[in-house]
Amino acid sequence: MLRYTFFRLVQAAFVLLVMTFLLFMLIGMMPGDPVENMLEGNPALTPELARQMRELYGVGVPLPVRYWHWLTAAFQGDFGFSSLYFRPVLEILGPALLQTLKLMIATIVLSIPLSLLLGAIAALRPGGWMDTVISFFAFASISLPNFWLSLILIIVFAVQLGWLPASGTPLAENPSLGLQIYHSILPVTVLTMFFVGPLLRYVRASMIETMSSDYIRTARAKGLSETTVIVKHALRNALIPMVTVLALGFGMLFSGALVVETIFGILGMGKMIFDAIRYVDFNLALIGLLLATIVTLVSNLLADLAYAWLDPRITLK
Amino acid sequence: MSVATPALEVVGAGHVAQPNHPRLLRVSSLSVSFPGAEGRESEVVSELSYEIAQGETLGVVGESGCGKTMTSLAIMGLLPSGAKVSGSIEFDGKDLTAFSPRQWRSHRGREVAMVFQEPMTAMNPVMKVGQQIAEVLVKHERLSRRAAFGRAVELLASVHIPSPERRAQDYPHQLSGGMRQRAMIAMALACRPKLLVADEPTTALDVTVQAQILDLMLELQETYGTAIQFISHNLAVVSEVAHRIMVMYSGRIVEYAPAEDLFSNPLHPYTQGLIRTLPDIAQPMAELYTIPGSVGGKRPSGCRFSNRCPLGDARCREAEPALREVMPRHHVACFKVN
Amino acid sequence: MSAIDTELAGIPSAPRQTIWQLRRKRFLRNKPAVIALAILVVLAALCVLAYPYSLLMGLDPNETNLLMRFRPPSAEHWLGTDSLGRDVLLRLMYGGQVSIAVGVLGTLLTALIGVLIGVWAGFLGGKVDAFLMRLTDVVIALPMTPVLIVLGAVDLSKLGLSQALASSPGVVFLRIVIIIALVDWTTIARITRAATIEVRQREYVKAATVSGARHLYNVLVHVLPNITTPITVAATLSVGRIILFESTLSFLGFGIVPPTPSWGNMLTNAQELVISAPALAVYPGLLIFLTVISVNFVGDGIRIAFDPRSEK
Amino acid sequence: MNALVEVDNLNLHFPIDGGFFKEKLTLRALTDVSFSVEEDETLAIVGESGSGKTTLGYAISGLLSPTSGRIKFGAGLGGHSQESPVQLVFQDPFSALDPRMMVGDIVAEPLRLQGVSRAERLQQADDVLEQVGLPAESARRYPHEFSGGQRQRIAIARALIAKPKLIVADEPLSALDVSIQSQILNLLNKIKRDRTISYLFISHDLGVVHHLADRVIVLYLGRIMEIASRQDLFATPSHPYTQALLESVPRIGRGRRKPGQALKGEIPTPLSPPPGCVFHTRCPRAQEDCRHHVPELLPAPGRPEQLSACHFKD
Repeated sequence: MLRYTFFRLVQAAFVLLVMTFLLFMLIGMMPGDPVENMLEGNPALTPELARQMRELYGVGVPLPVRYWHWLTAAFQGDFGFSSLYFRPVLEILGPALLQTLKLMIATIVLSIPLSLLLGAIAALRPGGWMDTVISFFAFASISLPNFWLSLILIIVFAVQLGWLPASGTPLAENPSLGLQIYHSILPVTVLTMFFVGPLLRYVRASMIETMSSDYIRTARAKGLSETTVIVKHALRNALIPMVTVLALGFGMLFSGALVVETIFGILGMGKMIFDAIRYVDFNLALIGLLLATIVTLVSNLLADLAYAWLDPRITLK
Repeated sequence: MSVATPALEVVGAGHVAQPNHPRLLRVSSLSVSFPGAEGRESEVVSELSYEIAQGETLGVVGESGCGKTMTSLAIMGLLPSGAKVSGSIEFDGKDLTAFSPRQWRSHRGREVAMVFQEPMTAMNPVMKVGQQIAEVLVKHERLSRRAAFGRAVELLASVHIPSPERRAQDYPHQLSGGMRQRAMIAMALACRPKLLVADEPTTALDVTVQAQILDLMLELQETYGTAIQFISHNLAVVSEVAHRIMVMYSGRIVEYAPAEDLFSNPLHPYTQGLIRTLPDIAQPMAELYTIPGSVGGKRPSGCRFSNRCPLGDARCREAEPALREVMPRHHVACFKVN
Repeated sequence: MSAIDTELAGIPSAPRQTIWQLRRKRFLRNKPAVIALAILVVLAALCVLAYPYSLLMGLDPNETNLLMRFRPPSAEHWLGTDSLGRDVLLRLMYGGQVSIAVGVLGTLLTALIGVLIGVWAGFLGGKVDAFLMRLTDVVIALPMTPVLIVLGAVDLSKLGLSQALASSPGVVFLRIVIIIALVDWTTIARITRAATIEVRQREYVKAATVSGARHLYNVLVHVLPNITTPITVAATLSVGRIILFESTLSFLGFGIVPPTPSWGNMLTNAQELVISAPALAVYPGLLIFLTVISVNFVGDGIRIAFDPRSEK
Repeated sequence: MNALVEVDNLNLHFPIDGGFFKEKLTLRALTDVSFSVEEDETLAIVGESGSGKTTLGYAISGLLSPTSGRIKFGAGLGGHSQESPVQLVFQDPFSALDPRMMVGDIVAEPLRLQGVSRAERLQQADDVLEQVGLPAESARRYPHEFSGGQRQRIAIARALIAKPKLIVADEPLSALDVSIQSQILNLLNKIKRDRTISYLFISHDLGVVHHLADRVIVLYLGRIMEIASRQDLFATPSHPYTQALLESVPRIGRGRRKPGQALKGEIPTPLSPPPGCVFHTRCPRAQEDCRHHVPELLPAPGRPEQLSACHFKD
């Protein structure tokens, strides 16, 4: 298990390294002068120093060389300055990451029980009316453009009814938890609506398959009650593979968070990345994307470990 | 349908294998059908009547689609939803067809238990073997989890699984095929049921292991006095365990007789064919007998075997022969047998 | 051999239904899928009618008229006008053309990449498979929308395209199709790989190999025809996903850029109008939703109709 | 008789890839297997699952390449020439036929791969279909329209069309209904009478083997336990494993079993076969010597044609 974890961490680190290169190249192809963007915003840079740096990194220096410079600096903990915020990028990204994680965790905490409940109900009588309604809901969930759902919820609940705020960030200096939750209702609703559909469809399909398996018949042949059969025998088997689905969903949820944060004005990772790309903040965009990749890589790793822990058939050695 | 209904007196007291043993199960005119495509009903079991005495082994033989599995699911109350059942199933004086779901649950696992063909898929892959056995005892004998687990270890020992304490802590995939089937048998016998339904219990196993499992079943039957409904497509396997044998074809019983009678004097052309098609170590033959045609497909009118029967004539294609007792305890459903 | 002669009696002779007739029958029995298909046909027809409609009404989708801003629905503008005085219905029709075209073309490209990689990995197995699947894992690990935005932000002139060409509508359109395909191929690749591995192990492939068949023969003759079902289903479902990707990108300003209308970019400024003209925020999103959910229902219908478990 | 195929010291081991950091395991599917298939003979291979029967069949048909040792084909027969000297018939008649191809094309596939024109090969397919007892019109139908037994006939037709010298039949009956098995068995015998052909018949059903084999190989855990003619093997089995196997076969008319005669235990995993004689863990005759020394395949006492790998053979 430890050896496996170590191996996977090494693998993830390698993937991350490859990603830094790819993203560096891509971002280097954004409009504007990347060297200019890289140097901008660093208050410690005197015009003289800036000139020297420009000579060092400047026009004519091929992208891979510039990447090498960036990488060596990054290994020393220097990820550069944000040209948008005039601050070191790490300072900006810390709170942003926290903000996004709050949003995502709230969504996951809501989505898992909801999808379990609805998925299991739908699976009990496939083709029944409950299944039809729940399946329609699931289809709606995966088909709704989340930016549009955000707009519609704002129109209905913020503009027309005036019940909820249209902004995801409270204006107060040190908002209370209640106030934070109040402002998060709409964004979390959108994200949950976006996330619950795929999960629910998965739970349903997995439950239907499990319920028709031989060991469920064995459990019934033992005279166990239907609740025991479903909870003890079916659900556990149906849920083990869901760990993987959740991990893959993490990346998807991050994508959803980007849109929602942008619309509701939440200063999270998504909005940071979006702004950074829109205003060509080279350093911020690069680190933002890398952090997002790390988050998904780690979630995948955790999923694999959890899978092995839950399923006795899998041994990680 | 009434033409083909074997009247209840046909299945009388006269042909219990061990006459001193009282009757345990009586199935009368059991039919099972499913709603098929475009509103047509498909009947998988038709007008089945048979009995099992206490401690008796009934062998049920037939090829794919003959309805042998559906019959056993019917007596377990485990037919898939949508199945339509008619007729009666009487178990130890109780009418199972009138059972509520709750009554079924206290019946299954305690009075009657089942062993399936594939021990790998029939066990929950993420639950320890010992727990899966203990579960039955917790449910029916109200034992504590700890006590039940202890009993499970004893049961594993009683089916000759070496180091049962360790095996009880294993998951099914950690056991070999033969050991899994032993564990399934231990699970089925946990509450000493009166009837064990074994659906092709040795088909997935190698011959040497098959022999071990057959031995084990006979040994346990002797110890516990359990009656067994032993279902198999393999006539030879059935011949080694059964007191009486019921041959099914296309949802019906075609012949029903004590094991020795069935093999020494098979009466139905289908039974005769089945026995004669088997290559046997004892008697080499240049050319094997063949039953023409294939199993399944559209049912002919009249006798369901008429399209493959060497004796089939116009009468066979008009009416379905009823199951009659032509010799003491020997029943056959064929017009050509006197 | 009398036994063999009687075997002939068992050969079916009644007129048979082809597999496609069976599938069509099963699909038509699935009401939600049929309704969804009808909706799709209507939507597609509506989009195709954009040009005749503009001729009929004498309208131009991109001509701004600041005197005609935010007009309510009228005989002249059936759904009213937008913030720049353009006819909303006409722009929705043209926008739909873009969305559907991106969805279909993107799916074709996605399927092409996914099938090539999936068959390659699945059939050869071993190291090639391990490498391609790691690659797939990496792409899946990427957060889609941010990556799409970066790709959308790439300055094509830095790749050697002239400025004018880089910003021409055709190139912008193709670029959306390509970048979506670059990140979306993984689903089809995985499904194709799994199906290929299953078919590769079938005994008819072994029989052909023993008779001297090579990889290419087996892939073309045995594998591809037998994996069309899962690929078709996956591809149908990816149409909806790609339409959503495109609309999100366009909404965020990195996809189809105005003045060319798309359902996504028609919502870009809607946030500022939620108070003054909420209807403008409703129509495009509703159409995206309607299209995507219909595509998904049709895809699900195809899946059920093609399911080998219901084939005899 | 001439040897058609000579198998010389064949070893087939599969490395089990346990990931980058796992210990590499080796599945020893076949170890030191030597025998020959004569012209026009039916050689049966029997053994339990995990004994390496199918692997051996695949190795001889060229689907798997040996780790060491040689498979030599008789004069004029290359391993994989245009002639296709070996053809396969499989257990599962459902996955043996491509569901997207018409039966005629399925049967004619070996000719297609030899470059025979379509008209010519479809003509031949019609002929072969008739030989296996199917009407020529079957050629224009799809596999799903046929029953299991009919499909197995189609698979046999496909094997026959290339005029092979050897057909490797891997459990061709075990997926079929009992009443269909004898039809296919008779068909295989009829083919044998009509042409010069050898069968390598892989089976776990000793009744079937007894019915059609000329010689029998008993495999256990990748090693040959015994090779003998059918008469010798069934009348005077030499190896304790063969004896146990014969004893385990259920028989009609033997009556109710007497418990306690069955062989103990189960076949060990080929990932770590026991040292010495691989059968010693289950053998009623096992002595200390059996745990250390692999017995050679040598003639049984007084029967030079019956080879048996046991220190204490009969």
